[in-house]
Amino acid sequence: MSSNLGYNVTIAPGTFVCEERLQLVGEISIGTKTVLHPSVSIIAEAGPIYIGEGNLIEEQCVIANRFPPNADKDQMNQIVMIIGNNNVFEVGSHCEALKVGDNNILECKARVGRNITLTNGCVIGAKCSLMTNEILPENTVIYGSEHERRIMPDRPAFQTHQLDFLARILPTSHYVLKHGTKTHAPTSHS
Amino acid sequence: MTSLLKVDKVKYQCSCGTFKPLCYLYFCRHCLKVKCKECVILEVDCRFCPSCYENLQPHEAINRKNRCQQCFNCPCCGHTLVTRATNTASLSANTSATVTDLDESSLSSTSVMSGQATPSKKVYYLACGFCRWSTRDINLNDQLTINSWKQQDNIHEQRFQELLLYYKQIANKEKLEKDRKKYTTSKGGLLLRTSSKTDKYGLLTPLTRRSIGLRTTTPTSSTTSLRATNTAKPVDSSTIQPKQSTALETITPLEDTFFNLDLSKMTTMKQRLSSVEIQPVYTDGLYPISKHFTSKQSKRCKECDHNVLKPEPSPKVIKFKLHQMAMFFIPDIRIWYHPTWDSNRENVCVLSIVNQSDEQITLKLMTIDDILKNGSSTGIDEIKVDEKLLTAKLDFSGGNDTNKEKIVQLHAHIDMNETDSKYDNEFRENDDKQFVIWRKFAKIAIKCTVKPHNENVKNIIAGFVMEHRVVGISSVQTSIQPAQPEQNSKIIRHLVTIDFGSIDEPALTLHSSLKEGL
Amino acid sequence: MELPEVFYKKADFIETTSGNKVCRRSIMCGSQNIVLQGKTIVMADCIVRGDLAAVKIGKNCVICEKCAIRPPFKKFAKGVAFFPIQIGDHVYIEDDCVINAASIGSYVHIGRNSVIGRRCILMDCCVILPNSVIPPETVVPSFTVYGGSPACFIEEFPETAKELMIDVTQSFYQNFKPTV
Amino acid sequence: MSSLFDSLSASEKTSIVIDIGHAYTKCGFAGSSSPRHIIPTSVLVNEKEQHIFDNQSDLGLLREQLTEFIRLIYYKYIIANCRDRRVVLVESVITPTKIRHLLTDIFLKQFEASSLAFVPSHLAATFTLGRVPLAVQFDSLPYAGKAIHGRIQQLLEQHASVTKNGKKQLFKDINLKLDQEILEDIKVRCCFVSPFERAQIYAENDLLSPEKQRKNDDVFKSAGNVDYPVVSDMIIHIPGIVRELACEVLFEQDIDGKSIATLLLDSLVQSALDIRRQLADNILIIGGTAMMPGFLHRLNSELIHLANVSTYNKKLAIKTFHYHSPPGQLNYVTWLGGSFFGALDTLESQSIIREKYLENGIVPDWFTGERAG
Repeated sequence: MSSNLGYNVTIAPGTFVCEERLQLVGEISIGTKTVLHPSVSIIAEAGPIYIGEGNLIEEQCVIANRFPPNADKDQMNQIVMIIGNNNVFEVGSHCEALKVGDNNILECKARVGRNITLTNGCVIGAKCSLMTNEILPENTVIYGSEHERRIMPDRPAFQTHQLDFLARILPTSHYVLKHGTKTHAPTSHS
Repeated sequence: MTSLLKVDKVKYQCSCGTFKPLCYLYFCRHCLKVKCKECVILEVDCRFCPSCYENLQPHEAINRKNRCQQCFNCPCCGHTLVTRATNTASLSANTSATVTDLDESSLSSTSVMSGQATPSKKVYYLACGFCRWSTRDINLNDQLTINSWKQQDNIHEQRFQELLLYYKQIANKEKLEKDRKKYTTSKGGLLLRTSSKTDKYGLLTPLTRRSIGLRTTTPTSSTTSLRATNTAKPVDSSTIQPKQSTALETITPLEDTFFNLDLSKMTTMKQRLSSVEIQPVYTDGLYPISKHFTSKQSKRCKECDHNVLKPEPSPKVIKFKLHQMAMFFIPDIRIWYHPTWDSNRENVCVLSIVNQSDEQITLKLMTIDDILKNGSSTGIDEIKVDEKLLTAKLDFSGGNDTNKEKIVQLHAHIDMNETDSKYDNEFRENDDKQFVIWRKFAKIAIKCTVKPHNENVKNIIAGFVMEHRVVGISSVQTSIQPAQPEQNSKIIRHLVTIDFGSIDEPALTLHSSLKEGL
Repeated sequence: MELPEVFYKKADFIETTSGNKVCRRSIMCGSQNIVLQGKTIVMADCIVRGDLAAVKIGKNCVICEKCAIRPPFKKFAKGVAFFPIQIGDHVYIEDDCVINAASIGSYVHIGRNSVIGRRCILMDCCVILPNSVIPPETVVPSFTVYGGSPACFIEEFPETAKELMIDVTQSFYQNFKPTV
Repeated sequence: MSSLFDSLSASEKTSIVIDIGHAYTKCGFAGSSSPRHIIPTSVLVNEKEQHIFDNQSDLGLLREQLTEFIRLIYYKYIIANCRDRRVVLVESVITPTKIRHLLTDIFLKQFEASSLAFVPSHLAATFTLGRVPLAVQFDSLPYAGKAIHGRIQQLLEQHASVTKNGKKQLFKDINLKLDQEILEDIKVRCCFVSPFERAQIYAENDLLSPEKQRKNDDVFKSAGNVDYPVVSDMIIHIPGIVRELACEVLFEQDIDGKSIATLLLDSLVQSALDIRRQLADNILIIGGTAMMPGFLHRLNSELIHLANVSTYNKKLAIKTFHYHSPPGQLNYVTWLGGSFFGALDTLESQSIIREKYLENGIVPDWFTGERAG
């Protein structure tokens, strides 16, 4: 199996990407005012991943654009994964959804499959996993061991304060990737 | 932590006959017996809110129906609700116009920060950090003070009290009557009395009337949809008769909403039952639920009524005034090694024995066969062995018939860092090296053999008996007979069963420290 | 059952003078803000975010692989702040946990793959079952076992919790040996 | 007045009232207007919830689980010391004697209650009416809930489809057996009792067959479908017909021609002529199943229908029925009766006293008339 481990990432100004334990694969673009904590994996395997503005991506998160199961990888057209603005991916969350709108929150260890479309203002609770094939209505909350659902009257609050704070503090103690485009040639391994 | 040590593998027999892991057992120093939670009676020592840890006097807590006035549970998911503060722009517009959300606990600091006399006013609402429900979801107005949320009233309360008063009067009357006619009253049944004289609740009045040929007057207006059917008058007219329940003919039909319902607006059974009196059907009927208290209990031996456990009355403290756990009196046995099982052979296993007590213990280990053969010695409580429980035979001397009773000495439990090996060497010299294969401080490793009873055994459970002396507290004044210090000590025996698990289980890896001994 | 021996490669771990053993493959951000009080083991792929706020971990703790210990943030009227984490002595945290608590008492056992929400308070001698979610700002009382999502009271824990937990953490430390 | 009773109930020795039901248990203090808690009758066994009465054959196990359950009631739910406290147990008259004996033993020996009184549930319920209790009273059967669960599963297999892992399949194709918990949730949140007229149309046209159902949609507006998500990867599409017809099991006549409505009428027929009118005017329906939306309305229509057209026409001259509404939710009415009973001074004389029980070990049955204690 030939896996391409190289990457080509475009980082907008005002974005902070911690370098420590960062794993990037494929073509990735990250919008402005987004913060990536250490130990994040962004894997654009089946096509490019576009991440919007003001997102907060915490430790051990995996954002992956995977091949659909049983698909012929060479025959396939590229699939684009788009993540909107002001989303929060908490520690250990795992997102494969191809369309993520704005202002969603994936709580700790939440998992979202690739057939899900997150609209806006949705909250996937801690340790909830969503593998169905559906478009979640706006402001849906999923919580608990039985994955109960409810609709909130409002969207969750913005995380701008936290992003500002992190933008101040992260560069002082971490190596942060500078804005611009970086490419890393695929490494051939035996 | 019980899962880490797999404490339920080794069980001790309680004085009531059941088998429990040692860490769950108590030890009564008056009866000198092991007690399990079935053999002790619980007493509530203090009641407190598990969220804010407010500690209340018993009568106060009962008055508040064991519920906290400050903390609330989410009616949606059951999690604790958090008070959030928000600023409203002006006094006139006291709702909406939210500027920022901030947390309740940050109030003190923010009030300092926003001290520059802004015309804004703080209001509070409750929100759930888990399912994100909030009091705003049900359009409750934000409150001006923290925790001024009212409990919902039971609409039936008044009716209930009316009825209760009525019944109390009848009951009183019956009591008086009974006292008066004590010598003549025939002994009736539980509830259904056979004579109309004692039928104070009027349960049988119509029936008895019928039996003596009286017809009760039936109301004539059967066409009215709402009417009060009155039948027999109460036995005594001096009692206050509450308004009788009225029977309705017209019943509200099914609401049309059910034909096209929105699943997310229907409450679940759990949500309904958490508010017993209201039991809302739709989610907009949900209301914050006062947090229920939890309690700390002291435990008392049922046999002699002495406490075996008494916690400190403060909810936050984990210390105990009295802490007589069996672990502090009886050595703790654990499985340390077992090989891949062979049902036809004696399998060599290693057990560890730890002394957690403050005193040195001399331990005598006996096989089940010894006990069955020799019976019990005088002065020792007999042990009943149910052989059906065991599927394997445990032996200490590898099948050699010599010297089946094994005696070992164990150090008192001291902090591991404070001991030096001098003590160990002393005891090590007396050890049967074939039996005690390792020794360190209050812990030893012993070798034993386990042979399943037959080839069909699936789950290997073996057992043995250990015997040692315990010192108790005598209820008799010891100062009168100071010459007999032995008086309040006793030799006790324990039946211990060890569940080695399935016969297919792979061998445990042998610790490096044990390798020499085996 | 006695705990099994666990062997590690000597090169993988740093042992401090107070007996802490920290894996080189763990991420200790802002290490000047992290205090380990001795005989504490931190295993591979753990993330401890000392750069956000101070993290203080007591004696004889065990933090297994892939755990994230992360000071919780709190929103104020004018911005956010991260709050320090306090972890007591003899605390055993199994694999894959996310710890956002404000404080964890002593003699606490957290089962694998659990999430401890923001600003939770775990009192002394409590147990969190594996795969639990403790929602933000929960208080878990002493001598209780909590589990599920959202975690709720499951059962009471025996009064020997303290002694069992000391035993577990101490013997884990003794059985955590470098390969020869 | 309320404060007076609050202070009364604040006494340490207030008796406790427990109604151990098959599915749910109600518990609280005597003299209060609602139970403190309604909890599932289950205990945790190896971290899994286990219904206590699911396995009645093993008396030892039952005893162990009941003891644990009652301990939870005392110390977790109502926080009360068990020793020397009076206990009122509301029990159904069909409770097996062995369970009654077991409960007596547990309460009086294990928990050292000072006395224990059994109150038959049907009598307890009439206490709440505050009137001379001449009433037909109907508890919506302990097994009605289970029957509906069974029907839901069956109907889902016939009509529902499922989307799993993004693929739409028929419910029966994936051979899915739902848990009792999920079935109960579907029952509680989705199902309703269809009005009599609609049920008649369904019954006449045998709309259960899919072809007719489709044809029918043009003339007859069926209930809306509901998408029911199950855990993480599955959505059950519950057709309106399932939601509507699940509760029909309560009104269909079984092999013996019995349904809830016929049972009620039969009891009227069997009673003496002169009190029938009164009985029909004082019907009290209790129990959790009676809380199903539309249940009472449907039952009333059924009764009127049966009384007018069928075989009952000749036997029974009654054409209208009247129903009571008790001061509380229908699922804890019997508990309320126990609450009255436990608050009275006469309680002791009607209880089994601990000392007496330890002496002679007799548990009197309510109908034998043996004197308690």
